[in-house]
Amino acid sequence: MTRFRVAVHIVPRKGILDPQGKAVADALHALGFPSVGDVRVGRHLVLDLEAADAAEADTRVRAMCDKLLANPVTEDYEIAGVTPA
Amino acid sequence: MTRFRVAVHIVPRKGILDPQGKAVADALHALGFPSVGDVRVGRHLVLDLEAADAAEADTRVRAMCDKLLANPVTEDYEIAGVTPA
Amino acid sequence: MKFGIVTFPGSNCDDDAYVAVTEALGATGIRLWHKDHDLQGVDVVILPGGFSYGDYLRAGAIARFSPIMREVIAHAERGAPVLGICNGFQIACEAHLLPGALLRNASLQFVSDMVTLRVENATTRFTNRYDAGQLLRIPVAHGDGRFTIDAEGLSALEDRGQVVFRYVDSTGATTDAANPNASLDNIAGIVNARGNVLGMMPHPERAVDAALGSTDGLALFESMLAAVAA
Amino acid sequence: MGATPRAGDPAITPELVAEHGLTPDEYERLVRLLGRVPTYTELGVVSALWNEHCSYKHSKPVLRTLPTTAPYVLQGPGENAGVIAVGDGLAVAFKIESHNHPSAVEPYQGAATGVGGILRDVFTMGARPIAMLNSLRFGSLDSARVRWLFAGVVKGVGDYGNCVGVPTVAGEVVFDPAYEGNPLVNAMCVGLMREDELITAKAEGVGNPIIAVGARTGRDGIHGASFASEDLTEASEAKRPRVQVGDPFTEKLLLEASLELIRSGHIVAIQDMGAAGLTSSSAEMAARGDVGVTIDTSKVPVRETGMTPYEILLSESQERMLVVAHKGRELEVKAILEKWDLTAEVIGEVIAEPVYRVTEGAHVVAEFPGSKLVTECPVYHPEAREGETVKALRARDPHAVPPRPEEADPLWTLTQLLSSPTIASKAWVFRQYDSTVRASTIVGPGSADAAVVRLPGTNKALALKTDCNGRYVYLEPRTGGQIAVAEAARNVACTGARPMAITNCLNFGNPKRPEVFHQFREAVGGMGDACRALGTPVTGGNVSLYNESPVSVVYPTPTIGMVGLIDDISHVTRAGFVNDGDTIILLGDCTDELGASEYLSRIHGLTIGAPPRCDLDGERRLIDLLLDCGRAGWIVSAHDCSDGGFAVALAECAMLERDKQVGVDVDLSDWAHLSARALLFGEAQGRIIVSTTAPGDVLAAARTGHVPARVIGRVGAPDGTFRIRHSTGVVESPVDTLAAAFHDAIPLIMTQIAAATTIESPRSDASEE
Ligand SMILES: Nc1ncnc2c1ncn2[C@@H]1O[C@H](COP(=O)(O)OP(=O)(O)O)[C@@H](O)[C@H]1O
Ligand SMILES: [Mg+2]
Repeated sequence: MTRFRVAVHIVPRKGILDPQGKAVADALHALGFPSVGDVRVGRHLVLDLEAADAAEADTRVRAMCDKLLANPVTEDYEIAGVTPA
Repeated sequence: MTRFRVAVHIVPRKGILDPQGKAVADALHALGFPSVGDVRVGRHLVLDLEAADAAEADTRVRAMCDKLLANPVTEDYEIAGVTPA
Repeated sequence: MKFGIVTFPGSNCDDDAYVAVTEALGATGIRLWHKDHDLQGVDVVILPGGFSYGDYLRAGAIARFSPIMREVIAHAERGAPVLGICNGFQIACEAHLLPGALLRNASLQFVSDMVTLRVENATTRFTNRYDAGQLLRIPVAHGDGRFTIDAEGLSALEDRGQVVFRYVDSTGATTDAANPNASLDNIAGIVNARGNVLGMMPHPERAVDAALGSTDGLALFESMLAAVAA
Repeated sequence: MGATPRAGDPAITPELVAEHGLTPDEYERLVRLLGRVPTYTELGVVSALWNEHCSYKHSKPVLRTLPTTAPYVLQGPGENAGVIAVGDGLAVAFKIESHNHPSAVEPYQGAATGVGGILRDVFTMGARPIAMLNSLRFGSLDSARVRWLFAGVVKGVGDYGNCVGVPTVAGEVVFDPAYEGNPLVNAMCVGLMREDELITAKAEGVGNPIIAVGARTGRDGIHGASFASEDLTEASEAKRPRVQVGDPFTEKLLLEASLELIRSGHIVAIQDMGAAGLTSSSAEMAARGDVGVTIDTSKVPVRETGMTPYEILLSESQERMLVVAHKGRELEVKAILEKWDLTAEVIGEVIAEPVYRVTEGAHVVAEFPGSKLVTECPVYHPEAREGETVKALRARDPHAVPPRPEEADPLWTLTQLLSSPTIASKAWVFRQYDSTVRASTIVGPGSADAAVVRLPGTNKALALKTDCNGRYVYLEPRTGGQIAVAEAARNVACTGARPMAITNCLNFGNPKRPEVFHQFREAVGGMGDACRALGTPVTGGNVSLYNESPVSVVYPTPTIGMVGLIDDISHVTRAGFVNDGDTIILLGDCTDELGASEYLSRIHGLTIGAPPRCDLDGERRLIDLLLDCGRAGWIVSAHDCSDGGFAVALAECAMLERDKQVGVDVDLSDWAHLSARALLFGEAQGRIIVSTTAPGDVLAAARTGHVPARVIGRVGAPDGTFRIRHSTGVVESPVDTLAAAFHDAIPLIMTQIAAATTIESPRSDASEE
């Protein structure tokens, strides 16, 4: 068993209004960054867990996303990285 | 000028209490993932912007983080990726 | 008739619901603890407002896995009534007792206010003491109340009369200004297809006493009594 | 024996001593107390206990002058919160506290943890929190940084209280350049219990275990208390990591667990680990009980590895409690905490030997003789001398200020005042606060002069309000201190409540400056005068000094938190006019006073003149009269005249609640001897605008009660017009227009930058400045 660090991105599903992203974009414009277009704000989770190998760590975290971490009605997730901790 | 997509991770600084991470870790344990250790919950931002090249896009987004996106008292940030949009 | 009120860690409207049921309505209230597995024979389950598990991750996401929720889901599957108020509505959505989801208010601000609701369906077991189209004054207090659902889901809700309450202005019109969280189509409360689970963001338990400014929530509880009696 | 250094402890040098905020004299005192050089751990302990925030070393002698007793005061100053009896076997615990410095560097967490701390102060008395208030001061909203602070503080206050489930029902927000670099964030909590549930934080019983309860200890906020006792400078920005993060969810669990513990009978005492954490909580509990204690830091549940005793003792991690249990009940205590998913670990013991001892395992790292470590602290009597600048400002004659050309139309002036952020509706603020949870809020924010919260199971209610006009205190501290109490009393009386008692938060600058200490001494003296005259003892409070920054020194701001009692909720009165045709009566009199007014500040940018006079006997008679008339059922509405004077107060009566506007028609020509601007915008004290259905009865009662009273007009006017006639003209406007000025002002300012302030955690210099 090895300890892995797995990073997950959970983002609002396309088509779902993202007021936080819009607020950030507006604020950036106001601060003098006019070239910023779309901004999306999601969650970045970093989990520390034990698994036999990276593939198993990935599978485990997918199960956690399906069960708890992401809401399938409004969010998509992706595993952004699996590294030995 | 090219459009770039820049991804940023903003995470609670080490040592700073992350009540959300703790709640998620506890929930995962209760859900049958006992091997999960530490969980940190941060934000994942994806920004769309114009810049001469990838290096400039990176510099710009760092400036945005310093000025607005990350809270230097409680958070660290990293640029997770710069890709042509 | 016995109302069971669940206390999750972080529930903070459980006392209010208990008082509404026992004192204003005069019914029996039973406190249910999230770690228990027994509904103690209650007829109605109330999932109260609050911030279960701090609303961390997503409002209601963690509470949905509390031990008691297995029993609550079974209770709902038997067709017995479940009322989710505010955080309870969020928990009910996360537990798939109701369709859709509740997202952060579009203003990104918590909103505490007295709102006007229009009763869209007065035939449910939660609303039979109201008239269709009746306007109610009931407080809201939430940060994540923006109901959302995909187009298909929305038309299903509409077709089956599952939208029970909408936010309206004092003339009864569904305006943006009257919508405290930018909820889809001003939706404030819905029932499931079978009609035995109601979720609503406003707090009827805070509107059962004239001294506090409104008694418009009382009929919701009375409707449940009437439905059982019928 | 005595303590010995740990491996790795830094050597005790004069620099290290200075870094710990101890003067050479104080260090000498410490060496004498110990009879040797302190260990690093001891230096840390003492620096925490002897700084102003914990020791009150500059303020104590002045505070002793305040009246603190009444037959119904069950607990005066000295405990975590004051407690008064309200009849029916019920008691009310309440306290106000500042979190100014943390909020200046991290407004969201600073304000949130301030709310958390004051909640704990109340529930450690055995009371269930039933209401929160907040008193906030910021610089001008023209500054982006101020808007960022304002938005962050409000969100922090709201998120914490909302999550715990305690309604935030009242407060005040003031904007003035004086608070530019140093905002004030004061939070007040009010709790309810049965008298027999009262518990104090006094360690007792040799052999009783000391238990750490709640969240684990991390390296948060080490030296936060000394931080609160420094001026804000560039250097303090660098110390930012001291700011703690709050977890209201854990607080809610801790609240329930603590109340269950207290009611279980298993514990002797309980105290929150607030400023200076474990150190001050344990030392204070020992001092109150006059017993010795020993604590083993290696037993404290920690969140991080490798924490030293120094760090563990000084950590200000939030949501923690220290409990003294009855010996042999440790398991019962743990079981209650476990039920609420919290930890409890025995970390020490009450001992017979009169020492305060800290060990790390077997190694003694700190040991102080005697049980009164906290009271051994030095006491100072700083010099007090009024500043020349203030004297000169006060001496200036406001009547000599030439009016601006626009003032030819007093409606322009009125509109300016109604849209002044200090006067304008604070709905932008309190809409973010859950004010109705617990289903007991009879009057929430924004519709009366104070909030009214029912006492369940009775026909009674509490009326609650915070008040202070810092500009008055600045220009004349004694009068300003009196007015702060008098206005708070008037405000609760306007809802139908008898003023009972106050808590106070004394926000001042650096006491070592004679002009600041003068303000402090005089303002507290004025507070005391008013409390004696109005029969409202002081049951507790908080002192926050060093509220200065390179940009500004705050106005001296002794915030008053007033608790009033309403015997019968059928007498609750709001501020807004209700029925067309009701008679409007002015209780009290208009004067030509214009000094220190919001008018001078907003219209002319001036802080000059003397504040209005305060006649405390007159205030007492006014309150008595109002309460008598209210009980008789004659009063339909009551609103006191404060910031902005008569015209503003009358406009508020007409449109305080946007959806309940009424016209008014008022005639002030009886006061022809006064200039129009003093009459309309002067802030003479002791005035209440009431509407009534029984004007004859009210006037007769006023005569008997020796209160000036005059019928000035009537509620309702054609087409919802607002009209004030006076001897030289008329102020006339559709009420709607005034309502827009009042209700839209803050939302308009804040939406310009809504985007910049509503994302989760923008940084402090997220501004073009
Ligand atoms: N920070 C705040 N939190 C909650 N309520 C507030 C706050 N600031 C102002 N309010 C409410 O707005 C109303 C007006 O407040 P204020 O202008 O201080 O009244 P007054 O001038 O009568 O003393 C009151 O109901 C008050 O409780
Ligand atoms: Mg005011």
